[in-house]
Amino acid sequence: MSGGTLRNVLFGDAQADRVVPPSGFTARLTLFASGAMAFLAVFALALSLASGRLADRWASELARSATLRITAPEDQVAAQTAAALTILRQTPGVDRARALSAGEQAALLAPWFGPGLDLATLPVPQLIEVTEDEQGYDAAGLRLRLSAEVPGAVLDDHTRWRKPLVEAANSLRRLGWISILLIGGAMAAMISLAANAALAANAQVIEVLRLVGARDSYIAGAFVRRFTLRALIGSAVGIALGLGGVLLLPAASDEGGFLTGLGFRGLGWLWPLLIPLLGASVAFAATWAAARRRLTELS
Amino acid sequence: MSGGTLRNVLFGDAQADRVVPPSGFTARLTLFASGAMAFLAVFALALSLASGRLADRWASELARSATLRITAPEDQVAAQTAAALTILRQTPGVDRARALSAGEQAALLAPWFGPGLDLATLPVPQLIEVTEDEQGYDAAGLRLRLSAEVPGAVLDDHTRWRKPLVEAANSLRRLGWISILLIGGAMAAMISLAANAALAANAQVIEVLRLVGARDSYIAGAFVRRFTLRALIGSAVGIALGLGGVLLLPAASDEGGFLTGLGFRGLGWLWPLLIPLLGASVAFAATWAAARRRLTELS
Amino acid sequence: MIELDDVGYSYGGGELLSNVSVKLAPGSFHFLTGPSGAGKTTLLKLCYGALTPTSGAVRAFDADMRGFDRDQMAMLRRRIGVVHQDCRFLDHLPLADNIALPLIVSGRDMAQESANLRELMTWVGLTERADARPPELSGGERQRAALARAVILSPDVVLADEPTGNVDWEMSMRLLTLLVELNKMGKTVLIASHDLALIRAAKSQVQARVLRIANRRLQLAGADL
Amino acid sequence: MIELDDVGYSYGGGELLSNVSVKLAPGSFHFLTGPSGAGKTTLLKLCYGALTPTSGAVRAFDADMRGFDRDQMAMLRRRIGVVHQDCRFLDHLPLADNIALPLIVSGRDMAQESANLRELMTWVGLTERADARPPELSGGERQRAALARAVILSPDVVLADEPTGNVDWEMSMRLLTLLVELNKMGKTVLIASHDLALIRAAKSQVQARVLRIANRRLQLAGADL
Ligand SMILES: Nc1ncnc2c1ncn2[C@@H]1O[C@H](COP(=O)(O)OP(=O)(O)OP(=O)(O)O)[C@@H](O)[C@H]1O
Ligand SMILES: Nc1ncnc2c1ncn2[C@@H]1O[C@H](COP(=O)(O)OP(=O)(O)OP(=O)(O)O)[C@@H](O)[C@H]1O
Ligand SMILES: [Mg+2]
Ligand SMILES: [Mg+2]
Repeated sequence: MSGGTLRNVLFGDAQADRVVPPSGFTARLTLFASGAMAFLAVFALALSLASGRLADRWASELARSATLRITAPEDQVAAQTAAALTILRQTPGVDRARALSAGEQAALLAPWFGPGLDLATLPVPQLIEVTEDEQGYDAAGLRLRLSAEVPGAVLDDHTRWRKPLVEAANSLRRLGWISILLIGGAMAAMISLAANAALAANAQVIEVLRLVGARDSYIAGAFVRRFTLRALIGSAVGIALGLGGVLLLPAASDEGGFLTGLGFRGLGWLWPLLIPLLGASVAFAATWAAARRRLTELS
Repeated sequence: MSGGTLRNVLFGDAQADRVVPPSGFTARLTLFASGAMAFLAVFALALSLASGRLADRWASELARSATLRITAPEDQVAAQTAAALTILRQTPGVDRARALSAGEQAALLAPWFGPGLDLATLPVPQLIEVTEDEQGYDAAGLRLRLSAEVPGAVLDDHTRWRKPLVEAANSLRRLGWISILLIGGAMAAMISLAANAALAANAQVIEVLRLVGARDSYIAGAFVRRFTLRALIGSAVGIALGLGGVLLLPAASDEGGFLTGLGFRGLGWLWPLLIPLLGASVAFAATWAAARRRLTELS
Repeated sequence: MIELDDVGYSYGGGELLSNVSVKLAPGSFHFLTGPSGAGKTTLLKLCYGALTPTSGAVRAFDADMRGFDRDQMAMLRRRIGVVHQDCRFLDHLPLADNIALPLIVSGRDMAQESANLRELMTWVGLTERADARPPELSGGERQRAALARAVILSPDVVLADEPTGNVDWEMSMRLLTLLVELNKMGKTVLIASHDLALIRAAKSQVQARVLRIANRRLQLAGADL
Repeated sequence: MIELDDVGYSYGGGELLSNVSVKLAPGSFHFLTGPSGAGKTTLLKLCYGALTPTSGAVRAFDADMRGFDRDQMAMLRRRIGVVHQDCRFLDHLPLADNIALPLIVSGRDMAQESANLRELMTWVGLTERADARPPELSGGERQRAALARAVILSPDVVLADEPTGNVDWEMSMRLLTLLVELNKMGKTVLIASHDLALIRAAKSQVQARVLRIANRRLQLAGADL
């Protein structure tokens, strides 16, 4: 099975494929294994793409949004808020700065003070939502300027809060990619197993073919083409089912977070189409290696 | 293969097992499939037990702990707190009632007001942590009495807060059990496949055995015993590896939540030991069904 | 012992055997001849129940085989020793175990039977090959082993399909002698063979009837055989 | 064509063949005899490279087989037609395709060869069974098919191992005639057989040498054969 015979292996004649018996069991095993693996791979892919998106969104929100808290004697709050807003609007890198309304603040604090909270009775600090633009602002410079001009202002950049969430999303994404690797490995193992079983079961067929003068590349090619085709068909069916399953999942909702946000977006839909190609390549390599070993053993 | 021959199938003589050839491929497939399935089952089991624990803990905390919030003019807070504590201690069903210290309150509010919060400058409500006993208290009656005697008190029973978490934990637990069912089904499918492959590959062996006067129960028994034993060994190895893997996971930390709390506690360690027994039973049933069908077909 | 009553058989196409009636009486010795593809092997398979006639009835030991369930069929096979034309063995067991296979599956005490086994293996000249796996045997060795396996349970009936196709003349005579000895002990023997020299040699040792399949019918061969 | 030069062979135990030297000249006709288990099949396997001698050298078409890689071996097999003692086929293909298998694997144009195939199948009497799968064939039918498959590529050498063990005398003669015709066309023929009647009949048709394996050596048989 020298390199020059690769073409022979890939594109043998139609006759050649008939000489290998249609082995029911290994065919089913290969179709089933590649189908199941492709199915799982779609979900793993969806998981890692979705958690990747989540991680990216959170990471960018985390970097791009902050809160300014103004704690001051009641009569100075309005003035300091106005001053802070002015400063923020002058700061390069700040996209938007907005003082939260009393209602918004009440909603945020309701968990602590109960729904019947009257903000007027409490010296609650005023919150200002700051949104960065692409470039981002210089947090240290901003803090310095604020401390000089708005003594009651504290800049809170949320980092402490969201970092663990971003980390969790990133580790989910890693989990997704690792699963895809494991799935690919398991598929290669199953197809090797099936190809070896087919070759072992057909020891007599191989003997007959050699007796009548068949080359090794001819024999190997018949097996390789068959298993590659099966893996291709099996994983195509698997991704079709997998994509169907992903479509049936509840649509991503804003609160949903991890579990409901699964699914593909835009060009992401092209990713799963790579799976059958990968599956077929895996089958090709696994079967060729198995045939090569087996044919050398039998000689 | 009548019912009376079941004993024969289960406990054939040692000689009988030699008549079936040691089929390398189906043996590997069975060992591998039952090992892999048992391995996965350990994790699924750990997941559902852990999320079950989490759900239970949260559900019981949710039901059994509440917060009393006392919002009152600064000079009345201490008196109303004392009054509320007295009432709570008299309420049947309340196990413990404890006013949070200023430090604890400051810690809880830090997210909102920043770490440098001086509670003294804020008319922050006083929080009282209420823990129910087994029987539980009558929330409506308590509210009534409080509204009469402690006008500033609001009873917050946390339900709104933790319910979605408990639901998430419960759905993880369900996911765990569904995975175990799926894993069992996949294992049964793989072993059926392997048993059928072995029976098909040994059509000639079956023919020879029948020619020399072997009964069907003798032939079926040889296959069934072999596959059952393989599934038992395979899944024993699988759970050993799986338990090793669970032990290697980072220990449950208090903040950890879902991902790190995996693992077995106390009697929970006995659960995985059921897996090989289940695996062997599945293999027994699958192989017997396959042998029965095949032997009828061949006659 | 075994009786075919107006039996017809077809593999699906045209009829291969029609109106075949024959009675293998206890202690009788029969040969079965006919051209290649005439249906000799088919007739033998009908006799031991591997095939079910498309018409007519087969009786073994006075019981109609059509009503047999699988366990009764297994018991029948222990009373009929069969030599297949293409001798099949369990390739993973050594030759000695293959020859002893009927003893193993019927649960006999192997220790008691070992002298018997050894004697039989000596007679067919396979003592030296006792530990070889069947695929390592030569064609003639396989045929001798198949005959040994067929007779080890000392069955009431021996059906042998072309048992000497691959052995030389001297060995053919040895195998024939084995079958003749069994026949003298009262066993019923039926040998399918196209080897006329073998049949002639047998007729000098034992009173044998020769059946011939021709044109789908079973006939008694003439005095020329 | 094929030349064994001081060849010895052992399957691992004692030596089965020692100091065997023989030259199958182009156009020669040989028989090979010897008792069952003597090593006839082994010698044939050495001739077509299925076994490698433990000592000595085998040359085919003037090339030493020891240096052959797998592709050269495949090319050699197309020039040597072999009839195995236990005829093996591809059980999933119909008989006609099995007989045509050497044409298929060497990539011949089947349309051109179909007349050739049909004529050969008629000669061995298998036209009616063309669509049957090999397991549905009778013992004799398999042997005839194996011979047909061995000669369809019109190879330079035909090695036949016990090609008439399961067929009646008339068919043996037909098969022998086929081989004699090939030999008259200049092909080299070697037949392993224990059937002395066949050998005698052949000697009347063609000038054949008879080789005998006895005591691990190859001898030329005496005038009695
Ligand atoms: N399973 C089968 N399906 C279809 N046809 C079959 C089957 N088995 C045998 N035949 C056909 O039935 C005919 C008789 O076969 P059988 O084996 O009984 O012949 P035979 O007399 O034993 O021949 P031989 O001397 O060659 O062994 C043959 O033509 C054969 O091809
Ligand atoms: N693969 C093998 N391994 C070990 N021993 C073998 C193997 N093949 C054959 N033998 C032994 O070598 C000896 C010669 O075998 P071979 O098949 O060459 O004999 P033969 O002359 O063809 O006999 P027959 O006429 O019975 O076919 C026999 O005793 C056989 O058991
Ligand atoms: Mg026959
Ligand atoms: Mg031989």
